[in-house]
Amino acid sequence: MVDLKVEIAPGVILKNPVLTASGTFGYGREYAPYFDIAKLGAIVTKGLSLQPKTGNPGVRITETACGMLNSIGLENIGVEKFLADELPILRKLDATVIVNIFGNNQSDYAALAAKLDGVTGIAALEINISCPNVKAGGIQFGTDPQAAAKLIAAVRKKTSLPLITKLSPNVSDIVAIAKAVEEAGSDSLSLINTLLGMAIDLDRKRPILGNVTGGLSGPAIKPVALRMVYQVAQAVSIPIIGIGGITSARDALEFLLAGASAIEIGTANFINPQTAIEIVEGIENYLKGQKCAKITDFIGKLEKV
Amino acid sequence: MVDLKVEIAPGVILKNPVLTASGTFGYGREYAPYFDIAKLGAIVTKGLSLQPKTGNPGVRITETACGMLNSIGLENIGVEKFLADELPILRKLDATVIVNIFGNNQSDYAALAAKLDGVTGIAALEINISCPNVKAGGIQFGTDPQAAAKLIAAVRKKTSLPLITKLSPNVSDIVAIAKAVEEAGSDSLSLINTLLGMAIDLDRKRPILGNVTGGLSGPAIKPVALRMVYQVAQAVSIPIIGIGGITSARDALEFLLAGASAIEIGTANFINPQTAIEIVEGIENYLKGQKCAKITDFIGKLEKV
Amino acid sequence: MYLFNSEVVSNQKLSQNIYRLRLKAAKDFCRAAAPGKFVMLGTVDGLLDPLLRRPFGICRWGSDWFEVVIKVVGKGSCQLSNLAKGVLVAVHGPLGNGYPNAELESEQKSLFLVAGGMGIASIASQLFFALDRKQSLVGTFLLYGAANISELILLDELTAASSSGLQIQTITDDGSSSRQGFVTQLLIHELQTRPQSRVFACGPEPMLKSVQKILQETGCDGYLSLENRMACGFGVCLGCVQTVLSETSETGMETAKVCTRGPVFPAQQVVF
Amino acid sequence: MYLFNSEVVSNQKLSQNIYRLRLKAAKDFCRAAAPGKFVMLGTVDGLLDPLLRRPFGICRWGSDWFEVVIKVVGKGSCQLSNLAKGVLVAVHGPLGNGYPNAELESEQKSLFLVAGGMGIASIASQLFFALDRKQSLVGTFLLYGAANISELILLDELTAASSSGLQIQTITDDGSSSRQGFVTQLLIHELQTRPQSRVFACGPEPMLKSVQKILQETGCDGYLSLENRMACGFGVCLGCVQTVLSETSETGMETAKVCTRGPVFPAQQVVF
Ligand SMILES: Cc1cc2nc3c(=O)[nH]c(=O)nc-3n(C[C@H](O)[C@H](O)[C@H](O)COP(=O)(O)OP(=O)(O)OC[C@H]3O[C@@H](n4cnc5c(N)ncnc54)[C@H](O)[C@@H]3O)c2cc1C
Ligand SMILES: Cc1cc2nc3c(=O)[nH]c(=O)nc-3n(C[C@H](O)[C@H](O)[C@H](O)COP(=O)(O)OP(=O)(O)OC[C@H]3O[C@@H](n4cnc5c(N)ncnc54)[C@H](O)[C@@H]3O)c2cc1C
Ligand SMILES: Cc1cc2nc3c(=O)[nH]c(=O)nc-3n(C[C@H](O)[C@H](O)[C@H](O)COP(=O)(O)O)c2cc1C
Ligand SMILES: Cc1cc2nc3c(=O)[nH]c(=O)nc-3n(C[C@H](O)[C@H](O)[C@H](O)COP(=O)(O)O)c2cc1C
Ligand code: FES
Ligand code: FES
Repeated sequence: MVDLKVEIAPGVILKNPVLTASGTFGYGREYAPYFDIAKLGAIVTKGLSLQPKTGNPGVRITETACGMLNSIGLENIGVEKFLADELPILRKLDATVIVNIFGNNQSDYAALAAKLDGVTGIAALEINISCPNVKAGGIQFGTDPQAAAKLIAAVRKKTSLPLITKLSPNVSDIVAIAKAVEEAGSDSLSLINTLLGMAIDLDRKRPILGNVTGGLSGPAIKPVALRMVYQVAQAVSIPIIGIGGITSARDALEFLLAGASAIEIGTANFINPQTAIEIVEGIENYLKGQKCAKITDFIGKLEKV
Repeated sequence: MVDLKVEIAPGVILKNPVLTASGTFGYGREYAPYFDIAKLGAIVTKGLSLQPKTGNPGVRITETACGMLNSIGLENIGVEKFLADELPILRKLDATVIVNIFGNNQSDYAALAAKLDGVTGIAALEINISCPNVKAGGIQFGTDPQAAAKLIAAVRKKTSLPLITKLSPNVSDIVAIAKAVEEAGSDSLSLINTLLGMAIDLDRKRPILGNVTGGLSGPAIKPVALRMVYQVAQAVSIPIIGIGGITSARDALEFLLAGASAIEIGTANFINPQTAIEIVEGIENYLKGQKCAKITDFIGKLEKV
Repeated sequence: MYLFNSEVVSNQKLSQNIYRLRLKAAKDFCRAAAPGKFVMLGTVDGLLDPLLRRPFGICRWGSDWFEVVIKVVGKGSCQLSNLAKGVLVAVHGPLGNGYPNAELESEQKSLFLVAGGMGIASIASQLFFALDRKQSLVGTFLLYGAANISELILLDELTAASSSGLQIQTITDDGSSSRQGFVTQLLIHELQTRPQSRVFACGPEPMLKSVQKILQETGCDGYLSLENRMACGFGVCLGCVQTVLSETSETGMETAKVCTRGPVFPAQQVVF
Repeated sequence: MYLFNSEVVSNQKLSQNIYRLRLKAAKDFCRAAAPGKFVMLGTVDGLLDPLLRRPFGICRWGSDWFEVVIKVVGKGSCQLSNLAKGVLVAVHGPLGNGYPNAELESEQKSLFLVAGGMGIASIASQLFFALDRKQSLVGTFLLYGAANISELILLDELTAASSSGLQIQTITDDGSSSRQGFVTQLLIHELQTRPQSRVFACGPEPMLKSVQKILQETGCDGYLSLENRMACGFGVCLGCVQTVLSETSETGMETAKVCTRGPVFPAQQVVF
């Protein structure tokens, strides 16, 4: 038996390092027919806002080379309905739940944090300061270290829940933002969100996505994600959750080597609903093969070239 | 017959919009056995520095999902040897030549520009302010609008050759940089260079590339490139050359729709040495099919969603 | 829903770019299949291009097999259409709600099945369902339009159903079959004499819009099967949503996931 | 160099994960082939994963075909190893310099061909070349090492060459063939009694390093065929470079493109 337990924020110990990325795992219960979601490290909910959001009109997804673009536009049922209808189901399913939140401005974020503070059955909050799909949304916080720090400090004041700040890759210097939010009180970091991209329908001479641009996810972005996780891991001392293009246990293990304490699986959940649980098993088998008894002995153990 | 002529900088009219990207076409003559390189819009040379450079040690390339990482490290024969040995061959082959240059600091760039000023057989200079593979290299200019503008202004003073500034995608706001270099006197923009990425050899627990990180190119980055070209095209009035993941005429045409006056083909040249010329033919055939007599009637004609 | 790797039993070319793939399936899967439901199909080669699985209607099935009819329009459909006997395919399904199929037999009204292009795959699933169970198709009309005669597929099998009472009319955009025009013209014409009919339609969006309008004008009720782009097929990506009328929402409208609440919607609900 | 799409004539499994693909080729291509040269192979399915073509040694060829021997180590080799008869493969080649092959016959010295693992594909190309031209192989020794007995491939064909005078010794890491150990042990042993020999070697880098050292110590000359990672195979990406000694450079060293100046280098030139 390999000890797969990881600490993704002070005091937040998960049974294994495999999480599911916000927006790719519904509210969790949609996957219950496919496997026991309690067996995952945690599930991260679709991003929640104070009010329900209907998202963007028109075509919302399109495949690109080894990736996909989405412009869902953060459609969600709103925090109230989540607490009333979804969280109880997740608790019954015994899932470890991380709630992903976003707002249009600082006070939205603060209000969400306050509302979720003290709610039983929430292991941590993931603060999305990085969604590229809403105009007046998270993105401005995600590209400016000072704005990001101010936001996290404000959220920090409103909740005693552990805070995971989710970073945008669409920046010149992700390390600067990572350090800024660490200093502002984030307990943990998750990265990366999607890269801003675009696809064109040549024959119709127009953008494919209703929203023109969208977020690029999937294997295509894995090299960028791995680089950012590695860079940030060198620079901060809080735990990091790696995200981006993970489709296999080997991908996941690469992120752990690069310094991530855990990983989130996004797009791959769409392809095969059992991806996440297969990755849990794959990680365990690999470490067994390596005679590694504790996953924490593996994390960050990338050697020099 | 479709008129494929495009103007990529004031007065620089190319026979068609298909160029080859720096670092992926050698010094040009390597492709002569495969097709008549005079038939391309232009060829862009491997990046040249004042002194020859041996590049990075260790593994320099690795494939990623629909892309590749390279950390060649700007290995090149130096500007002197280029002028003595390579340019004469290119002239004999009747190729339209754009010289790509980079330096460690502003005076390197200025010296290169001065050296190339007035040399017969050079159609324009492409200024690489964006290579992620050298520590003390172009990259700092590529991420800071002011530094970029200062650099371009300095180069501008040293040459009457048309200047194409090649932008990095590893930035929070590519439009800001584009506008800054436009203002500083750049005649044209080319984008994008590679995204900074990383790959890990799981079993050996170490980075694959000798240089740890490298530049991501190929189809994987096309959505990001297309988005940036589109954004920049809305914001500047100088011509734009689109680069990133183009492997087919359809890809190329998408960039033209998004507002690029021409395109460069990079990684795809490695896969099939005849890619560039096949794309010239493919563009012509497509436009013929569309009954479009002049390619300039097609460029930038992306409709609203 | 089941997730399994399934062997290609046969791959038959139906027209220049349309193929019928028969795949093995467990009994449980076949029991869960129903007209209008679909599967997400992918390859098992471990390669990442194409990345996502692709949705295809379950066109016909037996006790341990099912068939999909695939038109080659891009890389995913191309790859699947090339698979040879014995190769494995990753299958996820049956997904979606399917048609309210009880109505095929139990109604007095005439039933119009309207197919445009590859919409036939979905529409035919109802007919094969009835045929394979020896149900009467008296009062059932198939109105089927395609771009040209070579894209009118499955007609041999469906014509065989005429003995069950099915009446078939075809039409092509280019007139390469007997009639030229759009399938909706046939529908308008037929509904004039049978105003109390019920309509099930599947095809490209412009056709469905037009069917919806015809239904509104004639007061007939019906169902539309949508084919919005899908990334997941099981309700988690929110990529496939369609605006629909809603009695509970303040705006009178809401978004519905086509993959789980659909792909078949009451025609009057859909807001195009 | 030629660029063409070539049909798979046959695909033979040589061991659990090694396959021999025979491909059609034009006469010109076959005339340009030579021992130690290689091809870049890709698929023609239009899909972008794998993206780059993969290098494989031209192991044997006739007037209108050539063969490669492919060990499955990742997605590219896996995909190629799965191709069935009749499928098209994109070919670019022959590429590289190849071995200085005149020396096989004209020298008085003994010739040692040293192969480690898949290095046999390159080494065997010299032997097949000689065999197919009925050249004598008296004085030629094949020293061939692999991880285990099942990875010792092509031995039937090569043993047939014994009548031409070839002498073969094999060795495996795990001792599953007669001898256990590394192929370099065989080389050390043989060079003790034949100090004036010439050596051609192909195999993994640690083996080549070791061969280089043995050559230095014994004063024998030889050539090493390198297998650096390649993106293009024809000298334009600078991905495959190897540091080599240089008389003209100030530092005494320079980088050489393995794909065009190699893959075969005089052993003493290579700076590992
Ligand atoms: C519920 C459902 C059932 C379906 N049943 C069938 C069926 O039985 N037989 C069949 O041949 N097809 C069916 N389709 C359509 C089929 O899924 C698409 O043709 C296929 O996914 C295209 O994949 P591709 O990789 O070949 O094309 P891509 O390369 O992804 O795209 C090629 C072209 O098709 C367009 N396209 C892609 N997906 C869609 C879509 N969902 N709707 C409209 N345009 C699209 C793209 O814009 C592009 O122009 C169904 C779709 C849905 C949602
Ligand atoms: C000139 C030349 C001739 C060759 N001839 C043959 C031959 O005749 N038969 C044969 O089976 N193989 C040969 N090879 C090696 C072959 O090209 C690689 O095994 C193949 O490219 C791997 O591709 P892949 O997609 O299967 O593996 P990938 O998925 O790309 O990689 C799988 C594993 O192989 C490693 N790898 C990939 N490429 C190389 C490389 N060039 N060198 C070392 N490790 C590598 C990777 O690090 C990884 O661990 C030759 C290589 C060269 C350069
Ligand atoms: C359809 C879709 C919806 C997403 N919605 C959210 C969201 O609501 N909040 C968020 O923080 N990230 C969202 N993301 C980003 C993912 O959580 C993840 O960061 C990204 O997809 C990269 O991981 P991947 O490559 O494994 O998919 C979404 C991604 C996709 C593909
Ligand atoms: C191996 C390699 C070497 C490159 N060298 C240079 C260079 O010297 N100068 C430069 O400006 N860009 C260089 N580039 C970047 C390309 O010119 C191009 O911007 C990038 O590869 C994106 O295009 P692509 O996706 O079509 O390859 C290099 C790219 C590759 C793959
Ligand atoms: S296709 Fe993903 S929610 Fe419908
Ligand atoms: S493989 Fe590209 S230069 Fe050798």
